[in-house]
Amino acid sequence: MSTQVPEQVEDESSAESVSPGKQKRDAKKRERAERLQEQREAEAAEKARTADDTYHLKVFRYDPEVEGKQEPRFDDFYVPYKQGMTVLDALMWARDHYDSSLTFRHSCRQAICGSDALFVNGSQRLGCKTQLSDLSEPVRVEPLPHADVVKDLVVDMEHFYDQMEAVEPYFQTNSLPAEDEEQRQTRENREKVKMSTRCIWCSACMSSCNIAAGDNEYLGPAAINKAYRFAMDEREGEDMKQRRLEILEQEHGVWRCQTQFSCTEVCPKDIPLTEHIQELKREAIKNNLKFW
Amino acid sequence: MYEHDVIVVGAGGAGLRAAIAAHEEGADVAIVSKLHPVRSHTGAAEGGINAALREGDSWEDHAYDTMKGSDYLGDAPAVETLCKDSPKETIQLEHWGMAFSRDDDGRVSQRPFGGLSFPRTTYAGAETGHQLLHTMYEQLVKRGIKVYDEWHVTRLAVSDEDDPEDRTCHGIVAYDVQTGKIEGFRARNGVILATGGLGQVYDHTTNAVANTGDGVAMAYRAGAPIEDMEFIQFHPTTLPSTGVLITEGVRGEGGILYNKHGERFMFEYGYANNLGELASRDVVSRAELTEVNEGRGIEDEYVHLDMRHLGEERIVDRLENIIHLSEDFEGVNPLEAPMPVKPGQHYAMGGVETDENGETCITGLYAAGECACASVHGGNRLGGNALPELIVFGKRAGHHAAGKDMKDAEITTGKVGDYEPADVESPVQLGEAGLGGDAVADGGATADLSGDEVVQRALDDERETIEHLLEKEDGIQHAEIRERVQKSMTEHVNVFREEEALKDALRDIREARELYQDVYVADKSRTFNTDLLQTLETRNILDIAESITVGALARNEFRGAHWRKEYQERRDEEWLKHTMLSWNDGEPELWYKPVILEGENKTYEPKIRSY
Amino acid sequence: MSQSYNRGLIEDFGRWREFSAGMWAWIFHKFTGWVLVGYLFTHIAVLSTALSGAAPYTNTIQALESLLVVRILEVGLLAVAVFHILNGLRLLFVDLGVGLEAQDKSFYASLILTGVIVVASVPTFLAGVSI
Amino acid sequence: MAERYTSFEPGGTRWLWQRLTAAFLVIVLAFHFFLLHFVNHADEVTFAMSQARMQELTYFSLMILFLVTATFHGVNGVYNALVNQGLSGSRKTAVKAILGIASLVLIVQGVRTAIAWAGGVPI
Ligand SMILES: Cc1cc2nc3c(=O)[nH]c(=O)nc-3n(C[C@H](O)[C@H](O)[C@H](O)COP(=O)(O)OP(=O)(O)OC[C@H]3O[C@@H](n4cnc5c(N)ncnc54)[C@H](O)[C@@H]3O)c2cc1C
Ligand code: HEM
Ligand code: SF4
Ligand code: F3S
Ligand code: FES
Repeated sequence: MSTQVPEQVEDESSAESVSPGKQKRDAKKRERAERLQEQREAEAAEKARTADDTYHLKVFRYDPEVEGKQEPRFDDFYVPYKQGMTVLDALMWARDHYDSSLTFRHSCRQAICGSDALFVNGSQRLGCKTQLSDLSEPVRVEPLPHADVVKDLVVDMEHFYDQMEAVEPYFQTNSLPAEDEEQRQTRENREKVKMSTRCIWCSACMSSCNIAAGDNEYLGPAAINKAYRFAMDEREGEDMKQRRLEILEQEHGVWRCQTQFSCTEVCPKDIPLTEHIQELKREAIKNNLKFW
Repeated sequence: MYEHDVIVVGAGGAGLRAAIAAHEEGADVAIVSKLHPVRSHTGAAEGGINAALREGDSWEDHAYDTMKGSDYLGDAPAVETLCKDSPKETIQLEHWGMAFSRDDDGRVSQRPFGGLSFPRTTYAGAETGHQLLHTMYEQLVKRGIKVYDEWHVTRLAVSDEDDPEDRTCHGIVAYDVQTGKIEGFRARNGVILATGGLGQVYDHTTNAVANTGDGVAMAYRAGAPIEDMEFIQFHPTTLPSTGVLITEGVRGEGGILYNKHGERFMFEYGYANNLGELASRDVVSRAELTEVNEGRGIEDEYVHLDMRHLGEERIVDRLENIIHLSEDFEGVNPLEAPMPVKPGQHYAMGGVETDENGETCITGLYAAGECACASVHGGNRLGGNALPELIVFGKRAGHHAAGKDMKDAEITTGKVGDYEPADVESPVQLGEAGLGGDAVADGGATADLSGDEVVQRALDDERETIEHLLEKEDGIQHAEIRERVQKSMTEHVNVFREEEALKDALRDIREARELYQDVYVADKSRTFNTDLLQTLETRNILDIAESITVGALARNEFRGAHWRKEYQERRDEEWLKHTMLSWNDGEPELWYKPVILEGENKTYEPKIRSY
Repeated sequence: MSQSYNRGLIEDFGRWREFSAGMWAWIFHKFTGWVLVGYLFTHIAVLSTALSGAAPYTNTIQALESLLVVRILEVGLLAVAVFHILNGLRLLFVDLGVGLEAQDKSFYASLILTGVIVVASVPTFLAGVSI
Repeated sequence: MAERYTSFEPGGTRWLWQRLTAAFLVIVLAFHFFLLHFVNHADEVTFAMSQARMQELTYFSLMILFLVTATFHGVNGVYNALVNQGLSGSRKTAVKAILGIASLVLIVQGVRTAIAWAGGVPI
């Protein structure tokens, strides 16, 4: 298989200083283990070769510590296709059968944890929510653009988290009822904020936005959407909305958005981000007009 | 070494609630989690939170339903605590801004759920868990609670007195995923485990890839007994390629299950002549598997769930998200074709033994959430009862660990009182193969070491283990071992359990344990080495798989989710007791402790579980 | 923190092949906007020949207008202006929150309409030019 | 946690004016184009014709307003674009000054031309 770097040939491990009996046992065990491993790789290759349908993946590789990976490159993987297979499934298969060092974040496999936003065939998508059959080959998988790559498909999310947390992303109200009684909210109001509460912090939107790429301090669509979620919640009250608009109006806030819509297009949760940002711009204007 | 009063391991619903509670009590608390909090699997919960909020409902009714659902294996003090505290905790979430669905009068919505005598499942659309998780993370941000995010906890730092009841937990050891640094964390007051589910023991599960039962395995190896591990809930309708859950709602609305020949097997083969597709989860799961085993499954793997006859309008109106799930994760449009479904592991009723304050028998060690067993779910968890467990017991554990004065627990932990030693007939040796005593520092009493020294010692040991794994140049890779165990568990310890198959599973696990002696990590990088982390997780999977199988082999009755071919009925005279397993320096030891059926005002008399 | 690999500036605009409608609209709107300001300055400069009297003005204008290049440039200017106006209208609607779902279609419509208007105006714009 | 943004600078005012001028420009620009390219063909433009138009007060003031709005809209647009690309600090101040002066020169020059045409401010 052409999945490994050619120069990655392992040295024989040096013999350790242990009892001969143990050495023998160890050797036997190792032999068995190696046999299994080889068998497994051969089986994988065989499976890929004989499968009715295989998918060709080109995956971005980089590791700051491993020679041969310090200079980023693309590796090819051939993965046998099964009905319903997603990009994430294919990556996992490649990792488990060809190269265990292939690294990517993933957890829920059902588009709710937001770990596996990747750049697949030129757009930001969740690996687990993208069917291979919807893609043209070879499937190019890269880490999210506009973020530092830590290793392979893993990017540094710190900056995204900072932006998310910069908008005071927590409910603040000053009219709480008794401990055992809920605050009322109309259906309409809950409906209004509903979409905005669906964000899974995957950062696909941020990665797709040219403005965010150019201006590191721009809050970005996800953080603005987070603020929208609270600003529009009637339970928070007027003074709090005022405060939220002030946060959003600062230099790197809503005015930076140039309505490029790419955030809305890539959002796996179908949140109408541009619409929310635009609505906040209008709210801010209205708010300022009051003082004139 | 990092130092805090309280350290919470895991940042799902239980971990977040515990951290907030400890913070409320003024403790210096930190969360250590292998995933960023919002990535936790609590986010996947759809259905809702059971809470008796309304006139006409009461916590007593909720407790009754829960006891009945548990097939009388729940401990009444824990069940009653859950049901009493749940309304207040649910309202607390509302006060933190959680976006619950609303009724016309502006109150939070509730809906009916399986096994409940009152529609008390409080929900936020089909994404209750997501809303809950995010709301609590927001509160964490508000309070500025420190999160060590993407730190993988690998070991508990526990002193090593002979009896686990005498031991103390002083902290943890964790591996920084980004940099490969291994560090000790000293917890002055306590460590709270909230590591969630263990679905990865099976190859087909609704659980996340990160749900590898780490907390249960770590506590187990540190000496804390684990309880009722054989009780695993399987969900009958999950998508075959990913395990994504297709809600019961589809069948509720009238969806029909078909086999390969297009027969409506629930009726045709008499699995449930009255309720058909709407029979309880375990009945439907067993029916589906019987179909597949008898050659009537499609591609020998799954059956079809068809809802096309409901008409597009109704489907879009009530089950819209199912269309997306099926299309995105299975590539099947349910408006045009039936959805393939099969049973999948869903929830672990068992876990680390705790009392109703979340404390284990080891001083300073707590557990809450799915990794704990208080026990509120007994033999079978009711839908909508896991989320309240997170907030109720998460909070209690947090308070207790932070030193708040709490009522003494009624549930006992550890081998005290009238426990019953037992044996299980295993065809192979159980427990660790070769590696030897591990959780507790090797060779000698740490009993008189200071807390710092215990942590330091655990840290040194862990460094050695990890160095060893990374230095090793060849051997077998963990994925192979993991796959074998997962396959064996799915084949042998699934919804059907029979003696020989269970023994086969034990043999397979033993073999896997031996292979694990030779495991090596091919990726030598210190940066984001998921190969290494998964290798560590696989070890936990081995211990957990064994504990599930041992429990299943021992319990020769049919109770809740646990079905035995040889004994297809509940046997109350003998089995009103919890299966307990202690690690005992690498050698599992089985024992039982009685169930507590006496509640505050009444005793829950076992009745036939029928709906 | 560990080392990390920054893919640098190529990232920012090197992915133009993968740009979506909204991004192209943004780029075109920028470009046309800048051309228009540029023109505004030149335009005033040319017009201010009027400050030196009627004759120089008429001469300059007519000399310029008789050149084919100038006429072609004018057609270009028309294209630029028409697109900027149409897309500007699109943006105004977007700002008002109207028709957001059709934002890509309205961009394509702006492009097509620009093309049509420009082609239709060519005869008028080239009328009477001496080659 | 990231530092909280506190510098409250309402960017909304200029944003709003950019939209308002745009809306105004749509109309005037259409009129302008129509008049000078379709009603009167470009090659027929003469000083006299312009003079005739400019002597109308309405036309004159409309053109001045046109000039001012277009200048604001264009220059503000350029400034925004630069700021969005990360222009900041003293360079931002410098650019602001240069653009301001350029606009002023443009407007002054434009007004002078118009007055020259009309032969004084029409009353
Ligand atoms: C698809 C699905 C639907 C469900 N629907 C419902 C429902 O409707 N109602 C209901 O009541 N229940 C439901 N449940 C059950 C419920 O969601 C779970 O039991 C519950 O969310 C578990 O929460 P937790 O906090 O215990 O664990 P999790 O949310 O799984 O969190 C575990 C945390 O521990 C961390 N962790 C794990 N191991 C380590 C380690 N070694 N080191 C450091 N950190 C670690 C992880 O990073 C994570 O943050 C559902 C479950 C699933 C899978
Ligand atoms: C005639 C109708 C016009 C309309 C409807 C219009 C509309 C707009 C709008 C809405 C913007 C803001 C874009 C944004 O910030 O996202 C804009 C930007 C701009 N406009 Fe116009 N405009 C018109 C005419 C003009 C004219 C005559 C000029 C030249 C002087 C001009 C020059 C600019 C410039 C330079 C920008 C900034 C472009 C950038 O973002 O780099 N516009 N226009
Ligand atoms: S808004 Fe959408 S794309 Fe952006 S982080 Fe949230 S879910 Fe992801
Ligand atoms: S892509 Fe960027 S420019 Fe605005 S509409 Fe989205 S934030
Ligand atoms: S794996 Fe969780 S979002 Fe894809």
